[in-house]
Amino acid sequence: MNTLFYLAAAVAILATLLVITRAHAVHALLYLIVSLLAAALAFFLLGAPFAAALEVIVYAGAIMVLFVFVVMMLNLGTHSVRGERQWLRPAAWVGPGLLAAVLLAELVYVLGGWSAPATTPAAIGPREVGLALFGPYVLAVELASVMLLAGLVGAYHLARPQKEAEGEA
Amino acid sequence: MVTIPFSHGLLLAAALFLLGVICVLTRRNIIFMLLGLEIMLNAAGLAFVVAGARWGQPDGQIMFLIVLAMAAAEVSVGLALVLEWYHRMHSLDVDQASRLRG
Amino acid sequence: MIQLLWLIPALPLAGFVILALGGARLSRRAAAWIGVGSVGISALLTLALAVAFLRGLPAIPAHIRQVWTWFDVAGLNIGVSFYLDALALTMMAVITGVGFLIHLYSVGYMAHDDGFSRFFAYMNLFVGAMLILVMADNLMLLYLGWEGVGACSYLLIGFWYRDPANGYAARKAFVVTRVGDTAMAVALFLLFDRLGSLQIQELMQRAGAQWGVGTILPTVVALLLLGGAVGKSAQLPLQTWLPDAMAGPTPVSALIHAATMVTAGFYLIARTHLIFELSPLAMSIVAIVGAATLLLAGFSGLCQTDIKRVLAYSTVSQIGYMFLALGVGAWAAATFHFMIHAFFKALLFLAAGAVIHALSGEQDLFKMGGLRRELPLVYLVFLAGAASLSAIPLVTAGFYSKDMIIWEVFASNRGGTLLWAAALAGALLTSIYTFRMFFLCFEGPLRTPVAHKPGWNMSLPLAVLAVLSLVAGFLEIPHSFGGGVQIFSHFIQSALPATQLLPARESNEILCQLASAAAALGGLGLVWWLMLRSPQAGAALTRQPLAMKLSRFWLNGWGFDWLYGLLFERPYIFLAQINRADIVDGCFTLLARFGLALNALAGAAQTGRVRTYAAGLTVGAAAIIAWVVWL
Amino acid sequence: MMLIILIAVPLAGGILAGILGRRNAGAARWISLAALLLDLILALVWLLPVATRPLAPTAGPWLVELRLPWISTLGISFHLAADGLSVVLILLTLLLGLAAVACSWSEIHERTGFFFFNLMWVLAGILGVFTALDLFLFYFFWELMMVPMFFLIILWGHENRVYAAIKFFLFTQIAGLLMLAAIIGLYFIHGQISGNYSFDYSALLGTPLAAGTGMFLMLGFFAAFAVKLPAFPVHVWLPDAHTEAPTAGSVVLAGLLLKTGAYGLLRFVVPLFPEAARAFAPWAMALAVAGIIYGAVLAFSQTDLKRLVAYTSVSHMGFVMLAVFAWNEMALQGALIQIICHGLSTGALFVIVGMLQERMHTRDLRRMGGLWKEVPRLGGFAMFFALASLGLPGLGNFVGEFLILIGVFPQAPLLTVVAAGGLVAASIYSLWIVQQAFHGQARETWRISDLNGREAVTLGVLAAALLWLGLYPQPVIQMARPALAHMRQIQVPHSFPAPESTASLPAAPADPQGEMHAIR
Repeated sequence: MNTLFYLAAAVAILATLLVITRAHAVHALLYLIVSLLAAALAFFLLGAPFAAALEVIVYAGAIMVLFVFVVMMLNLGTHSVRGERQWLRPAAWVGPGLLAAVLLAELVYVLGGWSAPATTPAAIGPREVGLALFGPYVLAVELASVMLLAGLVGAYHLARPQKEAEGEA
Repeated sequence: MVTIPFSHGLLLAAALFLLGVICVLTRRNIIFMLLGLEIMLNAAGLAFVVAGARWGQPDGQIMFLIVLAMAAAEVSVGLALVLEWYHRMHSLDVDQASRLRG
Repeated sequence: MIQLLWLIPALPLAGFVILALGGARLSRRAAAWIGVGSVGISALLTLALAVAFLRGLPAIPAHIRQVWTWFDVAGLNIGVSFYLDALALTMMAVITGVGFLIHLYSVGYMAHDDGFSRFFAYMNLFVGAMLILVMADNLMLLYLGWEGVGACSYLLIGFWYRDPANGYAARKAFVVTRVGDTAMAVALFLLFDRLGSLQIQELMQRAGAQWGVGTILPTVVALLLLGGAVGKSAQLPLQTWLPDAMAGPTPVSALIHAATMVTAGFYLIARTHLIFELSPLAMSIVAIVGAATLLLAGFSGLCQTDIKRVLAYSTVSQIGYMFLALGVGAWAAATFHFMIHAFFKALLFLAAGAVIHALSGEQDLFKMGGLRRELPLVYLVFLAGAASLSAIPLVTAGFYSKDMIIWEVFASNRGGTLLWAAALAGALLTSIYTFRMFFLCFEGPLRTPVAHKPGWNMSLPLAVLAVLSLVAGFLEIPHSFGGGVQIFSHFIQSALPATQLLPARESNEILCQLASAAAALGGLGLVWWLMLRSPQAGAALTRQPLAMKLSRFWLNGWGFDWLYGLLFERPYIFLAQINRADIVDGCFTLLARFGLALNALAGAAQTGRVRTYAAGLTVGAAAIIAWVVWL
Repeated sequence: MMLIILIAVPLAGGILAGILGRRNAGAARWISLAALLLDLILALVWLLPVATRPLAPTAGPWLVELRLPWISTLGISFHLAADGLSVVLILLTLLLGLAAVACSWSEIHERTGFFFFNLMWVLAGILGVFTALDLFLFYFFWELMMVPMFFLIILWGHENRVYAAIKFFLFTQIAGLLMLAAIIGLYFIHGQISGNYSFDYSALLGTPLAAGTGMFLMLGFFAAFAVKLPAFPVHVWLPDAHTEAPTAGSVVLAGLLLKTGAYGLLRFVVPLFPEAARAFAPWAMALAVAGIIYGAVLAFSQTDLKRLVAYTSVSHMGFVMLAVFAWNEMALQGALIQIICHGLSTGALFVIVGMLQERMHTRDLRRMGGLWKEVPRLGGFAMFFALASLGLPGLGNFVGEFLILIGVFPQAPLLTVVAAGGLVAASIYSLWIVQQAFHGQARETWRISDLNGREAVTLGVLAAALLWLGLYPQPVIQMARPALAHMRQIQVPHSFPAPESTASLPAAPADPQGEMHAIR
């Protein structure tokens, strides 16, 4: 089982690496889905089946599809891929890479390095999550719903056709 | 059920998060920047789940749910903005959007 | 009668108000009636008052009448109240009497001027202010009159405002006298601080009681007061404004810059004579200032080409005599000379005005000449005035007053031979420049045609003043002339003390008189010889290089204008100009610039690129983690 | 109640003028004029009899007083009161307010209603400042008068108005915030010592303060008032604000706003911090004298007539500051007279500049000259006010300056002598105005009309007031005497304990007697 977790972790990291290096948006999206599925497996292994399910349904399902739609609507041709290649010169990776390395080193140091006592996490099913969600966290649910409503309204407002109000912004 | 050190889960989250950071910092295409953000959000959610598993409490998963909802809202608004912006600029280059330069 | 004291200054002031408010709506006739009439009634009132006052003498030497309380703050109670004694009465008589004659003369002189009613408004205001000055019971009210006459002098010098030179002369007069006035104001502060009053008689009493002779305080106060006096009376070192003040209309020069205002300095010192007597040093300085000024102005008078400037320098010089007399404690002689000087100097100015009027505004002596036959009346009265100014013995009033000063300078316990010699030299100079002017003006060929002859309203004042300049001297005839007549000094001694004479010198009076007579006649003879008898000798003298250099130097008033321009005027203007934009403002602007620079710096960080901001966030996160972990 | 109505009338008049002025500009003018006239009449009818009545020696300083609870939890009350000093200043405010309305009659064409709204609110704020006795309320009015003034400058000003308005706002606002900090500091210190947290003036009087603290708090107040006054190094906002403001704005600025600074020094700085003020006095007096000379020299060099007059304000108000820190009766009376007369004479000079600008569309002295021939009446008035400004005896300014100098002399003879030198400089710039504008040769041909009836009445009233104050200032002196005497007494009975023992003192302020007076 432990091997499975480390395997999933390796897949997730590898897929993510591929996501950030692709020039074609659709390729990147597909790798991201792989990465998310790996993460979902990790969730399951950590005793969070509900979260794993949501990861697959919402993240890999809904959100990524949204991305796909948008990429389709933008109708990015080969010229955008060529532009993408131009932007992705090796020099562009040096700075962010170094920065990330420094941060990673710090985090590793903070988290106490590689060797630490192993523990077995307790499994927490959908029932407990549901009870907590509509018990003490009901306010957070309300907040999330308001946020989603705002997202809905905002997305609608931004994306509606507005020929007449071209100069507004 | 696995038996691994708690920190390993968190290290995975950190690694994913930093890959997201690299994506945001490196890519000029706004779609890829959004993807980077998604990666980071997902990593944060992973960290919450790991922490929740460590203490055997549902709170971690609840925070993951909140992050999820936020990611959904963010993506919907963000992508709408991308569409609108692309209509105006005919480009996805985020560096062209620098009108706020001081 | 004494109750009506307040009416005397009030009438000319009322005249001013009517003329100022009426402005151009009044006809010339009405303006003239109001202007001349108000001063005339004042003069009549003064006459009546004099009779009443003389009747009260010697029992009541002074009257005080309060009109209202000006202000009353913290022990400083200043009333608008008037003080009448022999000194004030003499001044009032001269101001209203001579003032009335000059007003009358002005009706003719200014007849064709645009600003006719404005002229009379200013003149009336001046007479009112001058009366307040001499009648003031306290130094505060005196100061009001003092500055008031200064303002009128400013307004009238600049009366013909379209010429910027006139404006400059007017401002110069005001500012230079203001320097003196400020010294006087400081004297007032000091007096009130130490003696707790500004009421003149009270001050004199307290000063005598509290301050010892020769201590520092009375000297300081006296010198500050002297500062005011030299400003107003155009004495050294503030004499520079008076010759320029001749830019005003000639009646103004006669009234303000000869007869009345410029003698305010003399009046101030006479009024506060007790303080001066407490300080022998200040007295000596007054005498020295007077002697120096009379010589300096005498030399300058020798070289002037403008008839009014000759008279201006002679005024400065004659007031120098008054100061000299004050400095040696010859109070009565100074007052007497003030009165006689007012007569003959007003006469000379008015006669000069008649000449200028006749020649359509020509003031250059070298363009005059031969007017004896053209303007016989003016010739006669000018001769009377010139004789009186030169102190031609026995027949002129000027002789009696000036001789009194010269003698008392010699004989007073504060006087001295050196001062006496200066006075005598001054008499010689006076005679020379006076008759030089007279001969240039009236003898020789006619150089400019005569355009106007003076009318009755100009001739009458001339005649009256000419008579006064000749006969007024008989009020005071020296002892040596068979006992003499001392009407004036007896009268004035109710207000001012008698001169302290050294007994050892009293026997020399007749010799001294012979000397001054010789100086006057010698000067006349010298001029007559150089100009009329053998003009070649005169011309040869003026062609000497040294003479030409000196003449240019004296023409410009010994270079005082140049010096003050260098020391005060130009540095002030320079400082003001260089700082026009306000250096302090610059400092604050610098502060603002600094803020802007910071803004630019911070603004440079705002690249507008999302990725840069994200990088910033990341670096910040790394830094914060590092800080938390390792520090 | 009277005081509230006095403040409310211009507020209401301003609102009414603002509303009706949108339709009809004339209505706004007439309403403003009527409101101010009404206010003036009310003030004369209500306040003057009270102020001229002889006071019983045991009575407190306040002739009229009103105290309503406002925010009681913080110790803030709506406390208005007037003593003789306030009454004089209220009358001055209303008189100059009328002059300001009269001189903007034909000058303002745009947004007339809003203009008069702002003008009236500035005046109301000033009235409030002169009567507020609660420090919080005082600060409220202090800000109330500033914001409309800002609008007056920025909306109806001349060429460089935005710069000037922002400069004005920055200077006064920063200084005002320093004062607010000092007010709050005083509030807490007083509250800690006495247990009674209150913003009330009479309660705060006599708060024992350690020397250093007192100095800091005093400087906070001093900063606000010195900027408003304006004192020497912080005067720089004034020339710009004056130059750019519309005529009415300049009149109100010079005539009234600056006076609030002087009033603040009189009412707050010295009474609240007697020890600190005494320690600071030599510096303040030196600054004052520097301002007198500096302002006068700079005035002479200006070519913009309005700027010139603005710098004369710096010079004249230096005298007031000199007097306040001398703090004896003579100097204070002089300061009051100077405050009034400077308001009248400088206000009138600004009105004259405004009239010239309205006719000639320039304020440049280099383009004027020889105007006397065209506008003799205006020239006559200009001459009159220039002479007043240089301190000619017989006009009010002289009385003020003379009393100040004679009062200051015993305390600082040398400074007095230097300040007296300012009189010479004053004569230089004043006569320069007349020479450059009205005398001399005309540099350009101007065809302009002389004063009309409204303008002549405006200037005539101001001139008459100056003449009256110059010849018979006694009523004003009489009216202010008890007020000044009370203010001067405030500091006398306090002998401050040594700083180290202050902390252990029990609550009571040092003078229960004075306290009782103040509250009644």
